[in-house]
Amino acid sequence: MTASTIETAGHGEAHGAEEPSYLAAKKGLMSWIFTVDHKRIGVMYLASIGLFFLIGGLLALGVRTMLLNPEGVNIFGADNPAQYKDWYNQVFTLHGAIMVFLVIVPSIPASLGNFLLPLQLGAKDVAFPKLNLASFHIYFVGSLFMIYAILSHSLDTGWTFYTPYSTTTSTSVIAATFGAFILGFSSIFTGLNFIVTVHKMRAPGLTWDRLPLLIWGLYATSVIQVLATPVVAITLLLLILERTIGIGIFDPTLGGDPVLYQHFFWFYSHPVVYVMILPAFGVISDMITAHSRKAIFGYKAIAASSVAIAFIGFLVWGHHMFVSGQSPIAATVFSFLTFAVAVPTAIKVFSWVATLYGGSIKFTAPMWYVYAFLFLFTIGGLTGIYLGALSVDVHLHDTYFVVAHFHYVMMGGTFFAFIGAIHHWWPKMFGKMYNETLAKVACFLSFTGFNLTFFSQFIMGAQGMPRRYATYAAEFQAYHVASTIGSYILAAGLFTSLFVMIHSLLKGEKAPQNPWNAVSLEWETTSPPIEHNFHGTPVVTHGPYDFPEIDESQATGHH
Amino acid sequence: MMMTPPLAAFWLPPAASTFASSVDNLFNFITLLNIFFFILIVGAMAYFAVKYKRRSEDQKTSPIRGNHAIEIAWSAIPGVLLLVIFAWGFQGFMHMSVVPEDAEEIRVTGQKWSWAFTYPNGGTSNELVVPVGEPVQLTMSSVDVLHSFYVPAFRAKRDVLPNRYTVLWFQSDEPGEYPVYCTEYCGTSHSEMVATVRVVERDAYEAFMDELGGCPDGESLEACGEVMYTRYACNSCHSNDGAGGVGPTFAGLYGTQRALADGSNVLADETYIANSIVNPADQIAEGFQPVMPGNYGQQLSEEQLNALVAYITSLGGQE
Amino acid sequence: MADAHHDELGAHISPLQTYFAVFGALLVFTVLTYAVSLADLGPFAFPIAMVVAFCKAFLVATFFMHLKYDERFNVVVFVSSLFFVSVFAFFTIIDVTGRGALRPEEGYYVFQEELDAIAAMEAAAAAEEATAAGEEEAEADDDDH
Amino acid sequence: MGHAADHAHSGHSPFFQHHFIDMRQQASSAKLGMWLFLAQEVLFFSVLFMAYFIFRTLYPETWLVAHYKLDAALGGLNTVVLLFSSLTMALAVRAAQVNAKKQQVIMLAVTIACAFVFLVVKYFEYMSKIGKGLLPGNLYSYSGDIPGAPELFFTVYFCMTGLHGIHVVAGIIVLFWLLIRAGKGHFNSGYYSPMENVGLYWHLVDLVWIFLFPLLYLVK
Repeated sequence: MTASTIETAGHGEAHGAEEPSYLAAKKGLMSWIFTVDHKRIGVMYLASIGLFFLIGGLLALGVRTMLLNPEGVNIFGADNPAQYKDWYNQVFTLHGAIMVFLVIVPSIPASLGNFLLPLQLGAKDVAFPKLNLASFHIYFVGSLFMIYAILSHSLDTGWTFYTPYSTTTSTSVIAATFGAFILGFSSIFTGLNFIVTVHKMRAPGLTWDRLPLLIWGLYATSVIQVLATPVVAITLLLLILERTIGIGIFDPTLGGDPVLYQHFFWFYSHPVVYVMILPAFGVISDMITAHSRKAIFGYKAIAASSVAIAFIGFLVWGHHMFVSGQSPIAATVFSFLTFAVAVPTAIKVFSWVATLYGGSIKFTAPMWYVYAFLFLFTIGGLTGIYLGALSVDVHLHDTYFVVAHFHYVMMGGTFFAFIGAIHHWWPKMFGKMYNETLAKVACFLSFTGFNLTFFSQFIMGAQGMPRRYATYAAEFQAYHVASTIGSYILAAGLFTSLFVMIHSLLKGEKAPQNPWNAVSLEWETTSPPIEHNFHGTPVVTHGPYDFPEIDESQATGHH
Repeated sequence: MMMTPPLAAFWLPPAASTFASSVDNLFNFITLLNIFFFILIVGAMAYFAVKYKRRSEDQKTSPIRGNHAIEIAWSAIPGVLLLVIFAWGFQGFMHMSVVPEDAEEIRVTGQKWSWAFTYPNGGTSNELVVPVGEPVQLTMSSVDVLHSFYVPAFRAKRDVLPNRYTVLWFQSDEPGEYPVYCTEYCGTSHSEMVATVRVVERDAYEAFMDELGGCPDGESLEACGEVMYTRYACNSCHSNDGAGGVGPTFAGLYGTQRALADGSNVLADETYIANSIVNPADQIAEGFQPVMPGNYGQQLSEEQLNALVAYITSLGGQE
Repeated sequence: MADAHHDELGAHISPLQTYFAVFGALLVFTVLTYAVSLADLGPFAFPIAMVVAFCKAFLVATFFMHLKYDERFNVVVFVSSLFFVSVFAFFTIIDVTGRGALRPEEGYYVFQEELDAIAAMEAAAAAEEATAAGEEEAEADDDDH
Repeated sequence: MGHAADHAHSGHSPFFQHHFIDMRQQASSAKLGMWLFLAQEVLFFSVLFMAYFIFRTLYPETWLVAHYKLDAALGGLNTVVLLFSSLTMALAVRAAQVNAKKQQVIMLAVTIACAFVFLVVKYFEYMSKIGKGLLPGNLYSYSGDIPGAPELFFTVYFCMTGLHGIHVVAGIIVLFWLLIRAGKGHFNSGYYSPMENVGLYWHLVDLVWIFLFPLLYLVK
């Protein structure tokens, strides 16, 4: 490729071509379970996250199906209405807890982040490979606790574990919260590893303004993981102590304060929303440029806005508590700061759209997902404005409007970006191409189903349908039916995606080194990469989006 | 009052409180802005998709990497609009938060899974009746876990906390009946922790209050008990027809031997029934959880308690 | 690379005197904290104790933890952790202390214990007033004589 | 940057990890990692400090009365012990920097000894509290009269000192590991990252105590 200005320096070129890929370098189950190779760890995360997404998704279909009727549909064969409602509460709680703690928080950073971060930095591995493996093992142990909680007495608190309900219910709150506590450390160590790697392991010439925007997204994410996660870890520990020996911090009868739990919880759980979305912003930036052959519009603004979002994201947690009895002064400050975080988010969306201007857009499957992401995330972001406005939030809080909003952001935003990114980097990860047509069909089905599922929830939410309801007033049934039908279409789309992936692994054509002609470092090694990523140390001489098609002769000399 | 604009009529339930119009207007303003920005963004995406679709593999692309003027504009303009929305929302919120001095105060008690409303004269009901055109202050607390009191038609919502009072006020100028929901997840029958708020003329409100003090004159004790059975939401956990629920059914209860959770047996006579209402944790029936609130002793007058016992007794058993 | 003041990795080697001097200062501060707690300083006791604790923390971080000679970014990491703690504290405390702001006399935020404490205090004050009034009366009586 | 020169240089240490360029990069990465871990620890402890301040604000009279139940003399003794262990820890790192092997071992041993003294003192304090029923939350059974919410004071006391104590125990474990490695002569002027980073951890444990002591034992 003419534009490849990445040189390899140092040793290793002599035995280059024949070196086996990371997938083939070692054999056997143990070579995976105890690997310190960031690529293998990334793949193991991808598989685990996929598995838990399947479980969480099936639970979501359960929730939707149970809500087809105002009195509920008894799909699990409950003996009486009370049991039916208990089961509904458990199903939606497990859907939420699994999706948040086991799927979305680790999704992009732990799987694609682990795989791509050292490659994009031109490093041989992350700074602490053993710690990286430990993170995965900790994730595994944490997920075992979660599964134990599900299988023993289930869980019915909602994923937020609000006190005092969580300290009095008879379900397995201790196992579940201890699982979440453990998972927190997996998240902290991954974040710590990434920060050190970005600071210390960049290839020569890879200056801060030449980092791919995925790296910026992962970096901002990592800062949040390191600084916010410990707060929820200790909070959940206090919750466990509250349940076991009754320490009283959240117990009103001992003079404690249940609302304090909400502060401690949301100090983590709001920033963690940005842990979920910032890496998605990163992959979108990388994908939209590669498939439109354009340099990103406003690199500095996008990079800076990631860091700004991470920072301001710490200051807005109280917007989850506008009606919780929080003081009006605090509510006002939090509302103001919430709008402050909207500005950098808007900058990003505008910049992505502007990037398309004057490009050469090829509608590959990843680009379909980018378009779906932009459409859905725009809706998700814009509907957030209602919820930031104090008086309107009072009406919408804890209704289906909120449910729809965060699904548009988390599922429509993060997950569509994630699936798109899996397609984009699939050839690099596994050295196989996939069926482009089928991938687009899957994207279309998911997109359509998604909108049907969640847009109807906006309407019923604004009409006053509260969330977490096992039964509901008959006037909302039409919306629920539409939403449920949408969820089936969405599921069909996602299963098609799964089929595309499995088909590619089994029957896919061999992928070239650089199928998209992208110019960031991960495409400068073989597909799949060799065990040590590069032959020698790459040297970077240009930015991550300097595509050969860019017509520099048109440049007017200033931006 | 302002007319409900068509946009709000699609999105929002009918408005029936004085501050609803402020919420609805802001809702509409945001909706219009959102439609504008959504069309702008998605329109540009669609336009670029057609205009800049790749036609040849070596197609040249624009070298534009940014434009300070545009970037400043698209940070500043949304920034200013967001400030306006913030100020508007703040103003509405302050209106909701500051209770007028002369508000009629009604105590609200949330419990799993019913609402109890205590009126200024001491009468308690699980129906909320308020006078039209007057500010009403709800002083709320919970006897167990968190609940949240929500009236969609009033655009009013506030969490109800144990051991602390939270306050919510509203004024409705539209007589009618509106649903009340619990919107803070509180366990098994969270979705059935609903009530009705009835906005009536002052006279009807006072008549309703007077009636609450005890059993209406001329009604039999059993009939009064049946009223209490629904008024205090006993029916949300205990059926009167033998159906299962959170608590034991009342049908066929009287006069039977009850197996208790501690393994002993007890005869379900009047004393047992009355004691189980006032001190529910004393004698837990086998197979049930001790979840019934223990404050009915304070809520029910002696006459009402007797009526309830008479009603449960009338529901059967061997005698 | 290694000289008298730097090791092979280029890190600064502090002289022994520095460590002993810092330890001495820490001991002095500890005694000071203790002394302050014995003296009756009223509302100043708490801020002074905190200032002393921060001085001690500063000494440990700067010299024992080598932040003085360390890469700047490590300082940034540590300071930012303290910054985020203060953000956390600030917002939570404005909420906890501000919940009764609108109409405190109606008790937005009342624990039974607090009510009892207030009632007890009021009763004590009333009793004191009664005795004081009684004494005054007695005094007035004395004057009359 | 002189990669080639550094690369050759790094060949000296058997503890060089090959995904780094040289020992300096390896050491500075490890140290940044440790500082991030400490930042995490600060946030971890912050929740308990928050609980302390909030309940102190809500129940000032409880805090005033209840803190007299703690033994300020023992707390003061532990403060001096921990400060001294911080000094010896810092000296152990310095000993590695100047290639003084024997000194490393001695200083680490003294540090560990101090940590044990701290725990023994803590044990006697805890035993005296438990004996009187000055316990957290529902376990509280003290017969004397403390106004407000004494359960919460002792919840905060036990949670804070307990979490700190767990950190001391963890510190002892890694210090023993260091002691063994120092005995084998692993650490020298060109490689002492584990020593330095455990040192940073140990100083943070000391830092937390510097705040716990006045807040719990002395403050009015």
